[in-house]
Amino acid sequence: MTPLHGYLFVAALLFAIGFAGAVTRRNAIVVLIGIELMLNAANLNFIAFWRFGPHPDELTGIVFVLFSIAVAAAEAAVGLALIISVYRHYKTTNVDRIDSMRG
Amino acid sequence: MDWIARNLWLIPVLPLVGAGLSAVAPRRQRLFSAGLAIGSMALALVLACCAFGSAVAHVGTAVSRQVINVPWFQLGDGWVRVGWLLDPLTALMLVMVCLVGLLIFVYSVGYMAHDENFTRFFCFLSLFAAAMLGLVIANSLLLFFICWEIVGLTSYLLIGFWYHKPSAAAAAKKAFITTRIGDLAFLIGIVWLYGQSGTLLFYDGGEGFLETPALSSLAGQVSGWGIAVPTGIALLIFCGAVGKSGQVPLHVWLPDAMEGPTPVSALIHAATMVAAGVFLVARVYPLMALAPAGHPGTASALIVITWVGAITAVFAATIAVAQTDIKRILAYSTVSQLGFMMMGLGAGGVAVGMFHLITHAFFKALLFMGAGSVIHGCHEEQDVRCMGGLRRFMPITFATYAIGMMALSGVPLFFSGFWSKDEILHSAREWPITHWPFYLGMIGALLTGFYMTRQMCFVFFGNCRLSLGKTTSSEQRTVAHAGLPAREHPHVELPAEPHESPGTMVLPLVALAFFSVVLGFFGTPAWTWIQSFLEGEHATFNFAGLSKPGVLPVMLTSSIIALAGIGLGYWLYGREPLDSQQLDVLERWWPNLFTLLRRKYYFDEAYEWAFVGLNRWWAQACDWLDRWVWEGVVQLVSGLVIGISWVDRVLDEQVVNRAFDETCEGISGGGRLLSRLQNGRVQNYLRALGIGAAVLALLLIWGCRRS
Amino acid sequence: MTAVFIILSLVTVASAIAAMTLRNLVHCALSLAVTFAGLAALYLQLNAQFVGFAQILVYVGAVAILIVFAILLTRGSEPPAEAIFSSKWFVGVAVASVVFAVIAAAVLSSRALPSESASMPSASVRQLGDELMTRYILPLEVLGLLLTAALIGAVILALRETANEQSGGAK
Amino acid sequence: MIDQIFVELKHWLMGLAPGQFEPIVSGLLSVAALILVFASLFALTTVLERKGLGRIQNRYGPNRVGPFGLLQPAADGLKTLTKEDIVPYSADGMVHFLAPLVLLVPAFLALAVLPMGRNMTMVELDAGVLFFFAAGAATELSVFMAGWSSRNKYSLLGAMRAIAQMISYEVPLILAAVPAIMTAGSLSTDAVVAAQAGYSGWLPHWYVLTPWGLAGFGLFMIAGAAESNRAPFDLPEGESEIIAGYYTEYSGFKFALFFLGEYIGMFAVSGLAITLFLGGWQAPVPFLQWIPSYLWFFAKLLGLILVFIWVRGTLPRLRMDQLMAFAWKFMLPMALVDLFVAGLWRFIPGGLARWLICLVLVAGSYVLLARGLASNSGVHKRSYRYAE
Repeated sequence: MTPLHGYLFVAALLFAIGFAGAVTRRNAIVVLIGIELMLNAANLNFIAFWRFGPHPDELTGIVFVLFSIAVAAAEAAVGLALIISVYRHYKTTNVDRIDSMRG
Repeated sequence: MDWIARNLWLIPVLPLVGAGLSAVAPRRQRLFSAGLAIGSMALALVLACCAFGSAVAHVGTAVSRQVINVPWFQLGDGWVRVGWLLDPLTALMLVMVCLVGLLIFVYSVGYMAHDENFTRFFCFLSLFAAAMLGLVIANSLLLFFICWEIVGLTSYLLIGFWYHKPSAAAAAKKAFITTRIGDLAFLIGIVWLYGQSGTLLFYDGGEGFLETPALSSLAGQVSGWGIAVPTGIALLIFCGAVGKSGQVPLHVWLPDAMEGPTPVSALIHAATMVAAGVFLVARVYPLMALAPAGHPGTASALIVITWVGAITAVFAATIAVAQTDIKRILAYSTVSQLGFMMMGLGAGGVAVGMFHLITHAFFKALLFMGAGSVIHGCHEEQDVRCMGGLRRFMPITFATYAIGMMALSGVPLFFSGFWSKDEILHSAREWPITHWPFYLGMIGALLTGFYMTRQMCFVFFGNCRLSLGKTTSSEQRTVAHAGLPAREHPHVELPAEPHESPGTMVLPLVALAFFSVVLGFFGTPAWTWIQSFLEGEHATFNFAGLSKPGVLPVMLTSSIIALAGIGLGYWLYGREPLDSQQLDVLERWWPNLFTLLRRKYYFDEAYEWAFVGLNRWWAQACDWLDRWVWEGVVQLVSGLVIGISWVDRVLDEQVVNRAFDETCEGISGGGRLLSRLQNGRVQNYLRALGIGAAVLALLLIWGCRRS
Repeated sequence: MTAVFIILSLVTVASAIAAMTLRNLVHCALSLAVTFAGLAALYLQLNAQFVGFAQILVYVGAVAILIVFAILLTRGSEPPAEAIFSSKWFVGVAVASVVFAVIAAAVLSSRALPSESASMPSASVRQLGDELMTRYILPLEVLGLLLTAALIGAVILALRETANEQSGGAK
Repeated sequence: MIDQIFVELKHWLMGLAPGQFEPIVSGLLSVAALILVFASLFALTTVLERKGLGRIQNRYGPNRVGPFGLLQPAADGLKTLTKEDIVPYSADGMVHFLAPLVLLVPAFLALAVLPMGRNMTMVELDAGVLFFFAAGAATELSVFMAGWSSRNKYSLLGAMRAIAQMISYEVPLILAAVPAIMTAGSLSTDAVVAAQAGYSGWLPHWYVLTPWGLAGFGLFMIAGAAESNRAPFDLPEGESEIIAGYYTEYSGFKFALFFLGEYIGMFAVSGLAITLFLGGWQAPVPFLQWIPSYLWFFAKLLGLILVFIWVRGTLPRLRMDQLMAFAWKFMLPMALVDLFVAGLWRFIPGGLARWLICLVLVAGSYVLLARGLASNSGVHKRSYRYAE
């Protein structure tokens, strides 16, 4: 098992944890936290591949992660604003109860 | 080519920038707005003087006409090009427009001082000046037309400046629509011209349509209706001039346009915009004067122009005799003088008409501004019957007004109007076709002297009838404007005495009076400087010009006629003090004729009867047709449709609907089944997403293994 | 596979698990901050200095604070009385496990992965700046636009209902 | 020789250790020195501040313990160590315990990248300035932890105020640093100091001596004061309103740690300001270069600390809305203008014209922004609305 495998393994673990949390937790904020974790796991993959990949002089991995961090920040801001406005409307952040879009 | 010719576009752009800036200025920035307008106009005047100097310097040389054209946009295969040109005609008009405009701007500062929409006023004025200057320098009929329309728009905006007055709003609409009739013909003319010659540039190094090759090719063409093409185009373009310059029969809007503020009347409806029609004819004069091939002699377009001008000159003068509104008298006088100009253009050529245009611009602006000063001093009184004796209260206004009046009436030797009108009469006398325009012009000149004297007597002489008139008029005003916001000047108290106007209003008057006198000496038969300048020759000082055949007799006759008109007017109105209650002298003598004149030959009523009546008749005819013919057809069709639809319904309900219902129920049942999946819980979706991703990844891995 | 890596990844994964399972939301957020910090340390381990510091600056300094604010604004700082996991939590966990298993299998079984690279690549800030300003200039600008849009969007989202409530309250 | 005495000492000590432990020994030595120096500087500053404030307020300040009261910090330290550590009953124990640590550790970490003398940068990082700001970002979290875990309304309010203030002022802080970084062309603190080396006549090439540098320095110091919750930006701990803000519920040694953390934060910000704008450890005039570089650094640091104390003793505390308006309506646009001017400076050829243009731009925008701020939040009569 090379270091790259280790990093990929950790990333997969983080991704799975984030996914499990996003799928099982009731609170919308924790769901968002889970999604952030998944994003970060992907970022870790990018960095790891950049570091151990065949073309480390190309900074694609790093630049991608930088952009991803910025996009994630925007996503977090908008997501949390959404949660707050949903909370104002429904007086709850429980995603099980916010289901007025059901068919 | 001089730098000024290359940068001639700056002249209209300066006021345009001023207009744009004051459009965004807040309402309270009065000083900024006025300063901007006057400053930009002054700069434009400086540039115009440079242009004038350049034009003077080039007189008689090969490059007397400096043209710059730039491509504007692509149309079909070619480029539509626009541009500007600098020739004596342009230079003269530029200086005139800038100078008069600047003086009127200064005058407006005083006149509009109390108006709350001061900045808007100056914005419109600047825009007008920009469009007018653009029109003057335009070297393309298209650009000319664009500026022409902007000028019309600003005229509309400024006539309706006090739009809360219903009469002003109506006058603005009337002006706009009436001139549009002429402009439509103008536009058709432009399109026809473009179709025939393929260019709208005036001069383009031999390619423009006013230059010999294009003209000679135009001259040979005859349209389908037997009219020579150049004549047709010229007449259509002339229609535009008729509308803009208030010639019969489209003159009705100009007197009504006096609803606008007086500076507007002076600038737009006396000095510049209405002269644009005359300028248009002067500009395309080679086209107007183009005789169809095979028929040498005077072009038929010019004959029409001369006749229209002559008729307008007399016609408007007769109406002016019977008017009582100080500005309306001047408005009809303007129409009459424009007729003179047209007559001069038709009979004598560019120089004759333009000379009168320039002199008229100065003294008519002077008269209007004097009238504005009178109105201002008399606290918004406009009825001449209610004025009187103002000579004592407003000495400067009186003096300058008298100069303007004498210039307009053609008092001999020392006033510019005499020389320019004399020139026109002389050329009418020389006209080979007929002498009728000359006689009409003589009558017009007589009437001019008469009605101006009448107005002077009413306004400045006699005893002051203002107090009497004021009570009635202020009562009328309170009735008429009850509930409306304060209009021109929010004067609450009415000072007892008329007063002289402030310096910003008096100074332009003096300046204009000066020009009204001096300009005449540039165009005497002895020293035909302006005429020579326009024709691109050097003028020489030569007293022999006076003794040319026909010059002195005409001068003598016109002097006698003018003095006779003035004398007649004084004899009728000036001998004894007038009373605002008593009937007009003429009315006592010929009541019917006087009423006819006072009602402007019932022109408005005739239009009302003719066009509105026609419209009504047409509407009634349509209504009858609709009621009795189409109604039956419609009934028949609808019965048929009802029958068919009954059959259809039976078919529909029994056959189609049942099948459709079955299908729908099936579909909606399926949908209901599927919507169970859509239970609104985001985590379910996420779960499904996860399963899907996992399955896809598995498939991928499996696929990789196999390959 | 150094000791540092093992420690860091253990801390990261443990705090991630804590962030997903703790009852008190503020504790979740704080654990998340630890996870972010651990990830930043992993980036530093991978020689990606700039990204590591940016990760701390953005995630620990901004996103974590943002989440904390959201928790306080939605009254989430008190642990809820009801269950924190949804009723079908086992399904979720099962799906997550399947996902993890698939990814792990893919990682472990892949032969295409390069082994330890001999060179120690480094991304100096200057290199990174050059890349961002030349090759990636367009994405950078687009990102600026996106951030502006997100800023405005977030403000509007959070504002709108308040205005309504206030107007409702005034009646 | 005397300039490098500490560097050589460290190398000598490292040489004593076995080869494979060298990095660890080096780190330990540096950390020990850092903690020692800055902790004693903290002690010195407390007594300086108390005496200085005393002088400003026309009283003596500490003067009982030791000569001139110089041993006062030692007495205070003893007192805090021996005091009972009180944790509120309903507090979140773990978070309550961790908060001061989370505050202190990043504050010390931030000091690591400051060049305190020639060759005396503890950690030479390619992205040193970024590291500094990243470390500073962690303080906000610790403030929240302290405020939230105390289960006290005053603490929570203080924490929220502090976080809002820190987030608001972090933006101008970083933006004010960017011009210097941009001009030096590097995020490394050493490179920034090196870029300010050299003299024109007697004038050093410090960034503070350019129009944009002066403005940037001012902005940076103001934002730094707000970042470290110093007066006049000490709303989060305004005693008259919310007792002691987020550390109301701390006592004893934890309280001392908070205190220490705040001061270390102040030293760190001042140190970065020195590095970015005041030429780091460089001497201000060429003929004083014989004085060791670290002495220059600490002299400048002491000078800035005195400025902080002076400002604290002089200016009244801001209101919350004034604080926010100042950050967003003045600091941020001013920092952006400064950034622009620095870019302009780079592209205009040198000379008096460049100076004048940049000065006019900076001063003009300063005047305009200040007037806008003054017209918006002018001091006027306030009408109080009572509960309806």
